[in-house]
Amino acid sequence: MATTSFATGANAAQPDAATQIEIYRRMNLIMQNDEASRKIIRSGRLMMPYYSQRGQEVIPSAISVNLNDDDKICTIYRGIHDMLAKGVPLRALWAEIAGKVTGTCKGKGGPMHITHPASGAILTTGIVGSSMPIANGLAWAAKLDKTRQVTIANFGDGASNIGAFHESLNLASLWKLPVIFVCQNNRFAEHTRYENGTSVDQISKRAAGYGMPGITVDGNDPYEMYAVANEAINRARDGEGPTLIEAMTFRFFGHVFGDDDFYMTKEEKSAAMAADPVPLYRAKLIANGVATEETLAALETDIAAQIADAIEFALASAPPPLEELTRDVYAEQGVA
Amino acid sequence: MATTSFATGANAAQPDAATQIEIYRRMNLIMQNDEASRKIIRSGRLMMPYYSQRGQEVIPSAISVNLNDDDKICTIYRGIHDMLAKGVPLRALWAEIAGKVTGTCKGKGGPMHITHPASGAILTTGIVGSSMPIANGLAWAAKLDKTRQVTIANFGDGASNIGAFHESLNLASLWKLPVIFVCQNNRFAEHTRYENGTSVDQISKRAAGYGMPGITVDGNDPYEMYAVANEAINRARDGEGPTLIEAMTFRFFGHVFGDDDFYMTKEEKSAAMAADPVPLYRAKLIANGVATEETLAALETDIAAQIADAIEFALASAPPPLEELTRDVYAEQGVA
Amino acid sequence: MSAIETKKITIIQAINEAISEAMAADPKVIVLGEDVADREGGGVVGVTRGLSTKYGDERVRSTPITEQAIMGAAIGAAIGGYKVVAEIMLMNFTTVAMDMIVNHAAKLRFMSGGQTGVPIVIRMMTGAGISSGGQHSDFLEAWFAHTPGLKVVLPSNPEDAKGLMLSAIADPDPVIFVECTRAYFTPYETPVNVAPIPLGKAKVTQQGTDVTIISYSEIFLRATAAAAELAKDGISVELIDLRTISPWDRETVIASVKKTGRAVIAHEAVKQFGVGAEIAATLQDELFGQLKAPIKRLGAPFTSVPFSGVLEQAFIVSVADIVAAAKSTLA
Amino acid sequence: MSAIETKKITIIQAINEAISEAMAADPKVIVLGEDVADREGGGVVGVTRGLSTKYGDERVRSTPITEQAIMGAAIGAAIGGYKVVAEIMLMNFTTVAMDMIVNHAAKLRFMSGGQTGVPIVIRMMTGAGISSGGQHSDFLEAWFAHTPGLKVVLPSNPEDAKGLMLSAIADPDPVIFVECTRAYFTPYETPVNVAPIPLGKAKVTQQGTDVTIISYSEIFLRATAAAAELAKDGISVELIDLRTISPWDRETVIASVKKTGRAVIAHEAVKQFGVGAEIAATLQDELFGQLKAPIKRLGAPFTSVPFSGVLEQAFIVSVADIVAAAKSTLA
Ligand SMILES: Cc1ncc(C[n+]2csc(CCOP(=O)(O)OP(=O)(O)O)c2C)c(N)n1
Ligand SMILES: Cc1ncc(C[n+]2csc(CCOP(=O)(O)OP(=O)(O)O)c2C)c(N)n1
Ligand SMILES: [Mg+2]
Ligand SMILES: [Mg+2]
Repeated sequence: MATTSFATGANAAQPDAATQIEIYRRMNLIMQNDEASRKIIRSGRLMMPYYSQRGQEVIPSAISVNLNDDDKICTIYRGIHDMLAKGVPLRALWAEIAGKVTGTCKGKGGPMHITHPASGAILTTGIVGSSMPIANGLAWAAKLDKTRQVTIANFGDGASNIGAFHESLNLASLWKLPVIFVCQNNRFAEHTRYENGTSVDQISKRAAGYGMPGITVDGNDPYEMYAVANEAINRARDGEGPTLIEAMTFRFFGHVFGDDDFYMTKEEKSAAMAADPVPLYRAKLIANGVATEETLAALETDIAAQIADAIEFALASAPPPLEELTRDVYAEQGVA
Repeated sequence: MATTSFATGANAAQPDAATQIEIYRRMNLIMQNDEASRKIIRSGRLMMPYYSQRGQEVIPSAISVNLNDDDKICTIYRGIHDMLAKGVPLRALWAEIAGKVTGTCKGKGGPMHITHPASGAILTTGIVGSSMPIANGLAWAAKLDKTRQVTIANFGDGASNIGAFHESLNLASLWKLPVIFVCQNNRFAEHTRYENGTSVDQISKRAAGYGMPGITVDGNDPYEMYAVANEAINRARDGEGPTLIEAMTFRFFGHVFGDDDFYMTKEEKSAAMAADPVPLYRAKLIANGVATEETLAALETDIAAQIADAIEFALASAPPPLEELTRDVYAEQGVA
Repeated sequence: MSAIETKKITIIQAINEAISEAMAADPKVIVLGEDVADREGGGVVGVTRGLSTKYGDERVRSTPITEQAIMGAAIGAAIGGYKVVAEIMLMNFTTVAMDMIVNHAAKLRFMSGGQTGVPIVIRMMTGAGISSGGQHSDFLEAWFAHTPGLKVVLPSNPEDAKGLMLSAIADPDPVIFVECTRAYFTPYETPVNVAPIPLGKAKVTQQGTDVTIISYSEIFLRATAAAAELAKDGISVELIDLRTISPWDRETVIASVKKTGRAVIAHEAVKQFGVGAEIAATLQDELFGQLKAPIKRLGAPFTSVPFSGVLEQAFIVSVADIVAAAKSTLA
Repeated sequence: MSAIETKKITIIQAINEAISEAMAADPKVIVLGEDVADREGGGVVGVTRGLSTKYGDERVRSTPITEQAIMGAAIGAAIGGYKVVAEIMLMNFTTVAMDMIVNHAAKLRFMSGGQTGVPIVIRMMTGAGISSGGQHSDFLEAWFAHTPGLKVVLPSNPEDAKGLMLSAIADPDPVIFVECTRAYFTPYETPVNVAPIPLGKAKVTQQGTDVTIISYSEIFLRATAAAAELAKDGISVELIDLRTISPWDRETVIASVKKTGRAVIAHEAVKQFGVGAEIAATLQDELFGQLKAPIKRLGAPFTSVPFSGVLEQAFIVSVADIVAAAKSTLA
């Protein structure tokens, strides 16, 4: 099996103006939502383990504009950006995070286990590596159904060292499943630096071991990310099988809320934050004449209002009633 | 991490005459032992699941002449050839296979679970893939102890698709463990052809995904096999880390005794058997003047006698007493 | 009433028929596992033989040796609208797929607030007595019964195997379906048409008054033999085949032991922390003061499955063990 | 008798001290796991903090996210002569390493006829109540207790944690060592010098005559609070902290319940097929006719651990639950 190489330069797919703005909208939504999340935890009004996605906004935003509602995603505890980009509604999302009955999962899943099938957000897992085997299954179903749906399997750089990664890529390649493996490489797994956990300098190099195309891309560049995702998604839709995309990025606020980042240097953190992809992309859109300051500001204000509304909705909602404790264990009620 | 390339041609290590004969002795021992095993099962005198190694004699024979007694091996259900080449004594081996108290494991392990620490044969596992993580641990201990011991992890082509393979190679490479991963690629996993289970045309290509040297070698050619093993073992002894060796071979008698080989063509089976490495190597040794017909015949007769003696010993031995059923569950007796 | 048409089939054939009937009735039923397609022989003992030929290679897929990926593919396809019969060849191999089974298949319905159900059947065989040694013979059903979200089924005969498999495939939740190798090959007279047998319902195969013997899987056949032995001594046994361990049929078991006042529970798994413990603990609570003797549990000794034949036979609960335990409750 | 010198430490510090003392005494004691070395912070909650600095990076190694490889490395190094303390961060993550734990660590001594022992300690934390949701909170000790070859330890306080960890490290066999997150952070007055506490020995922390309450891990603290409540109503409780689940201290438990005639068993794991079942099943057998009430079991309802706070609190056995159960035995 030959490894396909990716289109580059003028041959690479380019998002049109509307799509460029839509990518920004999603990035900004993720950024503002993350800020609101950290703020509310700091304020003590909500208690939860929170895995900030700040710094990783580009990846799901540039991928998801290539997806339809019935395409699927599987993601991880650090996955609220993926959920938002895919269209999970803010009110239900915030209510879930707040543990309320109006949440996507009636408050029973929580921030690590968001599921919202209507927007294709099927799985959020807390077990490293486990998004991939299940993504294969969703892709298998789509293939059997002869739809042109694709599934995105999101995971981190650290997850590329666990067995499930290997088994999933091998099976997906063998069965030519319409799945795209998106490794969001933020260079750390909890407190472990990339090179102390991973024996190869680029995770994308592992694709060759599965006869699968693999590519490392600047995951903070919306144009590159869009082009690579577009190509991989089209290939999957056309029945040509899976792709491994390693999207390079950085997480600004450590592994989990409260993390003091002792395991990284001040310099690398401030360098990464200085290259914050959200304002950079915003400036570029304006400089390139794709959008005006006013358009973007209006869009941002609108997002802020939506988030504020969602938080209010979530806080005002009721917690799940006690009978929810033993409901949904099985399809029928009252078993055991 | 750069992938080391292997010495070839005149630069490759060559076994001296005595070693060439010793490799043959081990090959012949494995072959005769396998024939005796299949014969005794057919006769109904012993009942056991038996995974013939006939056809794979070269691999452990050419590897093990590079090993010392205190080097370790981990192998699998199809591993009696590995055990014999490493020096597990015939009487204890046969007694174990026969479920007798005089066996390597007092008859409690059986043919799938031979252990004989005195000859460095530490583990035989029945769980596909599981020889590798444990081999890493033995290698880690040797590294901590600053001995120059190495550990060989044997496994099949099918096992290269399970998670434990991936996790083990990554860790071994990161920690530069003195372990050699030997994939005995006999082109089938139970009834599944290589290409229906494995997404890459050569398993050795997966080594690059771990920054580890990987090489595919003719596992039926004692000279090639010796040279590659020698180099990988020396590298491991010198603290330069692990190697993945894919040794191409074929199993003549199917997955398990009783297998009717419906899943392979008659042609590929007869072609493989026509290229039987044992008589081919024998002829070469004589043609090259390394050994005479008489020497080899004498050696073969001696082996036959040893095997006959071992079988007799095994059959005459007593089964383990009933109290062995709950002994060795814990170090101290009588727990729970 | 017309006579029921029967034929002699084994558990292997019975499960094969059940899967085949389910596949014929519903195109959404699919099968995967190592060597399950006919190109690879239709399963190592032939349980899925003929299915890929009948229903196509897309619906019956052999996989690499990759249990996590097998379970993941099953879970994902189930969420995607399929009813998946996944084979994990031997029960001990569930140990490389426990995350998928326990953290995902079992929990996804609950964690999603009821949105993503996982209608899969996880088939596996196991059992001592065929010289497979320590890593191929364990009965681990207690693990799965302790896991909310899973159902656990262990048939003892072809008719039950077929009827329970039909229900397991139709079930909206994940079902662990355990097949005992020792019971695979014996043909039994079995109705040609078997209706789905509800999960969670035990079968009282023999009414009795002195002692209730509760068992499942192949050990239930030994319990039946023990009941025959005991009858010779004039002991009247009520015999219960649990069939489903989770949820288990509390009503039937409690009613029976309430009547007899005595009970023996026998299974192949090691006794400590085994299924028998849950049943005994429940009975002593529900029937406090009404029991004529302590509930007796039988299971394997607390040890790994040994290879050597003499030890292996001693490992498995025997007819004599069951007879002795029943008699001890009457002493 | 001179006063015992004490200081206030948490379970985290206690375990840290135990490992440190073992490492100081024996150069063959080594540690591995995700983020366990100081470069990575000495463990996610700091249990191994300072150890790599004190004993070197070779003896305390952070690993990739690779639980099978962690357990394999531990098993192999143990066979190679080391005493290995391996961390599997959270109990639910054992599900990706069950093959190594169950088919290998637990069985290798037996299957090798006693030649290859596996002296390892497998540390892990778990527990509901900190909003971690369905995949990070399970108590799965019953699985391991059902596995011959393993020992299973669950301390409830710093002194026991230290003494049991010292024994676990010294033990020649694999020990599952479960730490409850809720109990981690509370400091207790603890002797400066703690001797190894033998595995398999329960601790009777309070003598009583009316009812025995048996528990372990953080739920034992709730049992203690319940006993205080019950005392107010004049009910005299005998309190047993099991500390080790496998092997569990049958003698101590049976003797106590023989005396009181009543027993409540409480744990965090779901009740069905949990540890309480084994204890209740044993007691009804050993003390048949001597019990004044049925043995009562308390555990979580048969469901996954929910996220939402109200549900999560309802999930965990409460002091009130224990009080009510104890009273029910006296009704
Ligand atoms: C099987 C398993 N092992 C360990 C953990 C604990 N854990 C949670 S997140 C994490 C780091 C993951 O790093 P990476 O894959 O790079 O994703 P990131 O958090 O950087 O997005 C670890 C070790 C887990 N959740 N699952
Ligand atoms: C985890 C696991 N899954 C499945 C099996 C059943 N099984 C035993 S051998 C085998 C085939 C292994 O093939 P390969 O690795 O190529 O080794 P070979 O038998 O050809 O030497 C399978 C699937 C097993 N033992 N362990
Ligand atoms: Mg990361
Ligand atoms: Mg093979």
